[in-house]
Amino acid sequence: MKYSKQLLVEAYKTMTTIRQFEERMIKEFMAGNIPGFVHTYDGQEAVGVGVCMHLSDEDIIGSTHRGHGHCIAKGCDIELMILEIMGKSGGLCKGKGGSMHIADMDKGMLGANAIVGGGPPLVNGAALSMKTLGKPDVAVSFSGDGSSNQGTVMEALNLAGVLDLPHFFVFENNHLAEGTGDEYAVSGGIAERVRAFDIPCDKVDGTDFFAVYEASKKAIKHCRSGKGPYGIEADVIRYDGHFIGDPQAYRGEGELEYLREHKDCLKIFRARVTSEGWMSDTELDELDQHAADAIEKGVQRGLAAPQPSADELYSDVYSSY
Amino acid sequence: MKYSKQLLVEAYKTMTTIRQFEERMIKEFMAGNIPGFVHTYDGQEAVGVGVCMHLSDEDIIGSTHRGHGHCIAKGCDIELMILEIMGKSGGLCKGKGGSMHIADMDKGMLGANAIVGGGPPLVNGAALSMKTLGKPDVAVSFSGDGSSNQGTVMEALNLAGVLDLPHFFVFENNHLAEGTGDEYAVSGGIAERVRAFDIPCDKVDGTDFFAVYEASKKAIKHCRSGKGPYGIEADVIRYDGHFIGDPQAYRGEGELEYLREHKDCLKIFRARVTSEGWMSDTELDELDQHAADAIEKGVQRGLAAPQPSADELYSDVYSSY
Amino acid sequence: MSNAGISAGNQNHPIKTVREAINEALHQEMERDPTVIILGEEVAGGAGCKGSDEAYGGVFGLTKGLGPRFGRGRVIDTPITESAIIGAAAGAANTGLRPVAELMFVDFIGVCFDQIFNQAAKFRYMFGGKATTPMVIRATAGAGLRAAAQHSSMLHPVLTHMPGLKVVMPSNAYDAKGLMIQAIRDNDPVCFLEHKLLYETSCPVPDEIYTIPFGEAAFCREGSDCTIVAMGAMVPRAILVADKLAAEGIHCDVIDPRTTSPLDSEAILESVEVSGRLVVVDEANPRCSVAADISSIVAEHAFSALRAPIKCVTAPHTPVPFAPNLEDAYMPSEARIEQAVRDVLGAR
Amino acid sequence: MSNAGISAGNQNHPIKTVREAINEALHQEMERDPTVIILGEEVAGGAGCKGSDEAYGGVFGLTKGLGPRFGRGRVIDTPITESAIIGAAAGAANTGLRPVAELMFVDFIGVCFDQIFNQAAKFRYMFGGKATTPMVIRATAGAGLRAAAQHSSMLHPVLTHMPGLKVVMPSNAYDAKGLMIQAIRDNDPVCFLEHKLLYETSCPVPDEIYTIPFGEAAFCREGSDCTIVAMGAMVPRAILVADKLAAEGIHCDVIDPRTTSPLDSEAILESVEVSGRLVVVDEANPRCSVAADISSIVAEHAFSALRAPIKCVTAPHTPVPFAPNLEDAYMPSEARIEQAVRDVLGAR
Ligand SMILES: Cc1ncc(C[n+]2csc(CCOP(=O)(O)OP(=O)(O)O)c2C)c(N)n1
Ligand SMILES: Cc1ncc(C[n+]2csc(CCOP(=O)(O)OP(=O)(O)O)c2C)c(N)n1
Ligand SMILES: [Mg+2]
Ligand SMILES: [Mg+2]
Repeated sequence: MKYSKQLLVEAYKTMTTIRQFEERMIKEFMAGNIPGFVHTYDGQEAVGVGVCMHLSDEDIIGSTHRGHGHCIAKGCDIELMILEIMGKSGGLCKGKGGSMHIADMDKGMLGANAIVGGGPPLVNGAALSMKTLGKPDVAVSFSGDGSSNQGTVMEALNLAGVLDLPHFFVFENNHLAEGTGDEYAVSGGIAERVRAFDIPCDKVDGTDFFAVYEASKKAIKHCRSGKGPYGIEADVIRYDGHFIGDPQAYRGEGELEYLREHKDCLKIFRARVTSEGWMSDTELDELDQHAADAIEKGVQRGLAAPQPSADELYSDVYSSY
Repeated sequence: MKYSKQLLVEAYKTMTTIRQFEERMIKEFMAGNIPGFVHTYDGQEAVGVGVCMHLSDEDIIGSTHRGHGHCIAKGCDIELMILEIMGKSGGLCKGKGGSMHIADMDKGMLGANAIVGGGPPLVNGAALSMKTLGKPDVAVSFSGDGSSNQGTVMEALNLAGVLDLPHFFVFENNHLAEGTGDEYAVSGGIAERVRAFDIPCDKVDGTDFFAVYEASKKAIKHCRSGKGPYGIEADVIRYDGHFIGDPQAYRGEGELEYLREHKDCLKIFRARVTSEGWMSDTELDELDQHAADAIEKGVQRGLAAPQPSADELYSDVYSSY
Repeated sequence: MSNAGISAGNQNHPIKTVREAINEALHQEMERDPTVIILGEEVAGGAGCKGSDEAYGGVFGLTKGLGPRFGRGRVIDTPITESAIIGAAAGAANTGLRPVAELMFVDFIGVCFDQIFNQAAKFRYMFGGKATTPMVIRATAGAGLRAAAQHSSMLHPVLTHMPGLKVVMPSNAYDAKGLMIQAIRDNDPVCFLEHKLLYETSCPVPDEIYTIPFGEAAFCREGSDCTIVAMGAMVPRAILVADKLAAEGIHCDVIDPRTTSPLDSEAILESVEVSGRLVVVDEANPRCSVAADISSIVAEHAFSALRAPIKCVTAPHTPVPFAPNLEDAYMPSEARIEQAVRDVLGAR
Repeated sequence: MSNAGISAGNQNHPIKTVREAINEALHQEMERDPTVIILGEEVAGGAGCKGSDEAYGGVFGLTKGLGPRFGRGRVIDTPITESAIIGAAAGAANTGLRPVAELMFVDFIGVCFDQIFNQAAKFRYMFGGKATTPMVIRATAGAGLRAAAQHSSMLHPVLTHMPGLKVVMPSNAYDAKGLMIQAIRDNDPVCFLEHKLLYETSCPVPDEIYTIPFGEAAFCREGSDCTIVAMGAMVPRAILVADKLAAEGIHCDVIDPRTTSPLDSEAILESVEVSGRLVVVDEANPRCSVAADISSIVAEHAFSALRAPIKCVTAPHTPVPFAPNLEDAYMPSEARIEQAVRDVLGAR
């Protein structure tokens, strides 16, 4: 067996937590318990988890509008996440950030980002801190296919290349940016673009946890050893709408069903580990149940939690005038 | 003889005009007759002229902070340019723009641009007009090596690729951006970057008028025929400082002398046409003299011209409040 | 100034929402003028997907139907590339088209601000009047949808500050249509800010084409006791307050400038000359806001008429918080507007 | 408020220019605190060229000598990539460094504005106080060097509008040093605007390290006849006017807020309570300017003390023209300031 049991358990536990977390967020949103705009990460679990399993709290990630999965993979407390997503007191950002602005500095989670392409320049900064302070840590940015067209992302690639920053660029190509396909919007290819900045970049099947895990291992080792940035382009699927409530008319006839049947990273993981005899269905089911229980507990806590106190409006900013 | 006499005369006339124009601007600046910041184009004449000789007034160019050469190559009146650069009444922009903001819509000169990377997104717009209105014209952007690192330029490349715009991207790599070399600042290479957007891009010797002329011919034909954008990266030299007055301490021992001796596009042109027997030194000298006379006349007119009238401060903008 | 405003749509006209009114204006102008084009993310419906290419019409549906009607040559989906979108619009405007660029959320000006304020806005002036840049930048603005700190800003003060830009903030469907048509026909770059909370509000809107000139305020209510100036989504709130106070016998002018640049300062000054009292309601952050701007204009030009301190009712100097209770407290409320009016009425 | 200002450097201290004072502040803070780094275009001197790698120290020479002294690990040359520069500074600030990013000209905010106002400025608030972003953005600002429309803007009103940003505008070398040291030590993002025309102005500046707190105005001149508030390069002009008028027996408070965010509104209000007259001088465009902002604060909070209309002396609502005569007319002149003071003194 190539992978330790501990690793497999950890991987599946985190992936199923993300999946169920997102499914539950959709339910709670539809029930009116979550305000605002929420973008779920379900379908992409293998990427976030395959990357973040190599990281400690000292390593840093920068996320996107679709950030729940990255948070969970990086070790954020799901109850505090739920409080945040519900806009409640005690949330990771005191309820002032919401789904699109979850951050957790203690866990090396530099923040979701509601501006497409906002993250990679900031992650360069985290990598610059590591380099300047002589730390062996790595900084990871997550970007989408749509995001790859934003100038800020391309500038970040170049600067990372120029300064040899320990920045691991993860592009999650789910082939959709809202209702626009990468086939239309990305002239050329993402990995090719990254390489044109003299940054090595591998393409990887983002529905296969093991593929992501191995590619990330290599990339992160490269970054940690002072060789500069590295990239991957993960071919992945979006399991749900762009945002919760999106009718997804841009999906082809039967497309979603096909993807869910054949490209579901959780199913693919389960099939692999059971067929290899590494884990049993019962073990996996148990992990599912544990995750469900934890999420249920978090949701109940979230529903019961009070709103932030009124004076929070004025705190955390120099606000006199 | 491969090139018509008319073409050769036109090419040399324009190149020597640009060279002498810039040398004169340096003199006038030093004499206190030109205010502000001025970036001269001398050394890069073969690029601007090699490109613009393929263009009519209907075609459009977008320039940079280093725009005099592009203006002259595109047919702007040098006297009106001098008035503008001196901030005088009657200048191409009434004296309100100056060296960094010369524009001449009648000549298809969309403007110099004092923001590095500001031009290519705008030139996409000109190309979009051509495409939308069904015109066979081409839009050309000039960018530097430094400019190639700006997100706006990379976004412009992608959008031109996505929309198949008739946009010819000309990168003038003079290996310097102020005092920063492309070797340091451009991770990867410029032509490689352009190609990563699925835009064909040729590298060309920018000190050789004929090389630029041929590469541009091919590129512009491609653009005009509806095949989308094309790029060139021209290897070129900057003959003077970044701006007039720049002490150029970043130049190596004897570097400038070497470049002027061996990489001067005017010398190279002269050597070629005389050795091929296409033109004589006397003919060329005569063209030099014509240019000198025209510039002298322009400078005298500029020196004698009045300032813009005071009410120009408030014109050309909705300014009541 | 004019008396148009909310009541200007004659009751015989069909009721339309702001969304419908803007969509109709776009349809009619594209029909009339072949140089009008639209570009932005999913404005034509989305592209490069396996399903419908008309899934969207802009994410808020404002451009719905235009792609099918006018074709993808004139309704252009783009990648996520705001600098390139605004730049393309500006360059196209310089060369014969009248582009309407959708920025989606005005908060995204951050990634394309140079193309807005340094390029498009300045061409006419810095090129000595020889360039025209007839373009419209449409964007949704404002708080109220729990969209949090990066999707809820107003930012009209920043745009209003910039010479060369015109800034439009319709408060109702009638104005939205007339102002949009005017914006498209205007020869300067126009920022057209659509408040999220107003899209579904409706009023009678003629089917015909009409324009509303820039720099003409609307008097939504009239009264000589106090002048209330409000913009965008603040206008309906100011009207509610005015109506409530009217029942008590306190009568206020409610002035909706409709465009903050150019600003109809005459209308405001004339009103204050009569009322002697001014409350300015602005959803933006307070520092260097349009509220401050209008206040300073009045403090300079109608000073001797003033009988009370000028009150600005604005958001606090904070980003927009996510939690609904905090966001509600962030936005100027009817209660705060009412209190401000009572304060200025009670003052010396 | 304080009495520091132009005269605060004791006459025994060596005379230094604004340029030298800022350079010294950077040297001293980098010496004291190993987490302070500098990044920007040519800040270390330039790179990748055949000649000297110390050709520059920033294009205006403000960071000269820092590269050789602290090494290129801490003084970092970058490509032309302002979004990436500001982003790197912000992300580094979140993770243990105190970066000073040079934006060269403040006009370049257009290509990196998102990283400034939507990212760096908002982290602390939107992350519930759990992120700190101790960074300084240095930029040269203002007209006067014939640098034309895209290199001569002030833009402090736009930055002042933004919650989460602090905005510093030193008017003299003494303040420049103390404010820069304070800016580096501050835990919020600070925009530090250096006026082109002031770099070579000088006054006594102590060799020692000292800080000037934000939000404390300086009284550059004192007098109870009129309050003049001026910022940056307008301060020396206001002082000249005040001194001229003083010779006639007209005595003005000249208040330099030094930071426009936070703003020492108390100092201004207290002065107006005494003088009853206010002239605000702001080189920025007028709409939604700091001049308008200060005017509105006074019109709300010191209204009853006002004995004359408030006058704002600003640039016109136009881009900065290139021609020297037009640019000179664009900037608020001593003559215009003097006229404004005489106007408010002559008013009812
Ligand atoms: C600058 C900016 N432009 C547009 C948007 C609106 N927007 C939010 S998510 C999104 C699509 C992003 O696509 P991609 O990067 O592929 O990420 P995915 O949604 O697929 O995870 C868009 C256009 C935004 N938030 N910021
Ligand atoms: C956005 C922006 N950043 C920085 C500058 C300052 N600047 C003006 S020209 C220049 C160098 C440009 O280099 P390159 O693109 O190679 O053109 P070149 O000067 O060599 O012609 C710089 C950094 C600017 N004008 N705009
Ligand atoms: Mg995607
Ligand atoms: Mg160059």
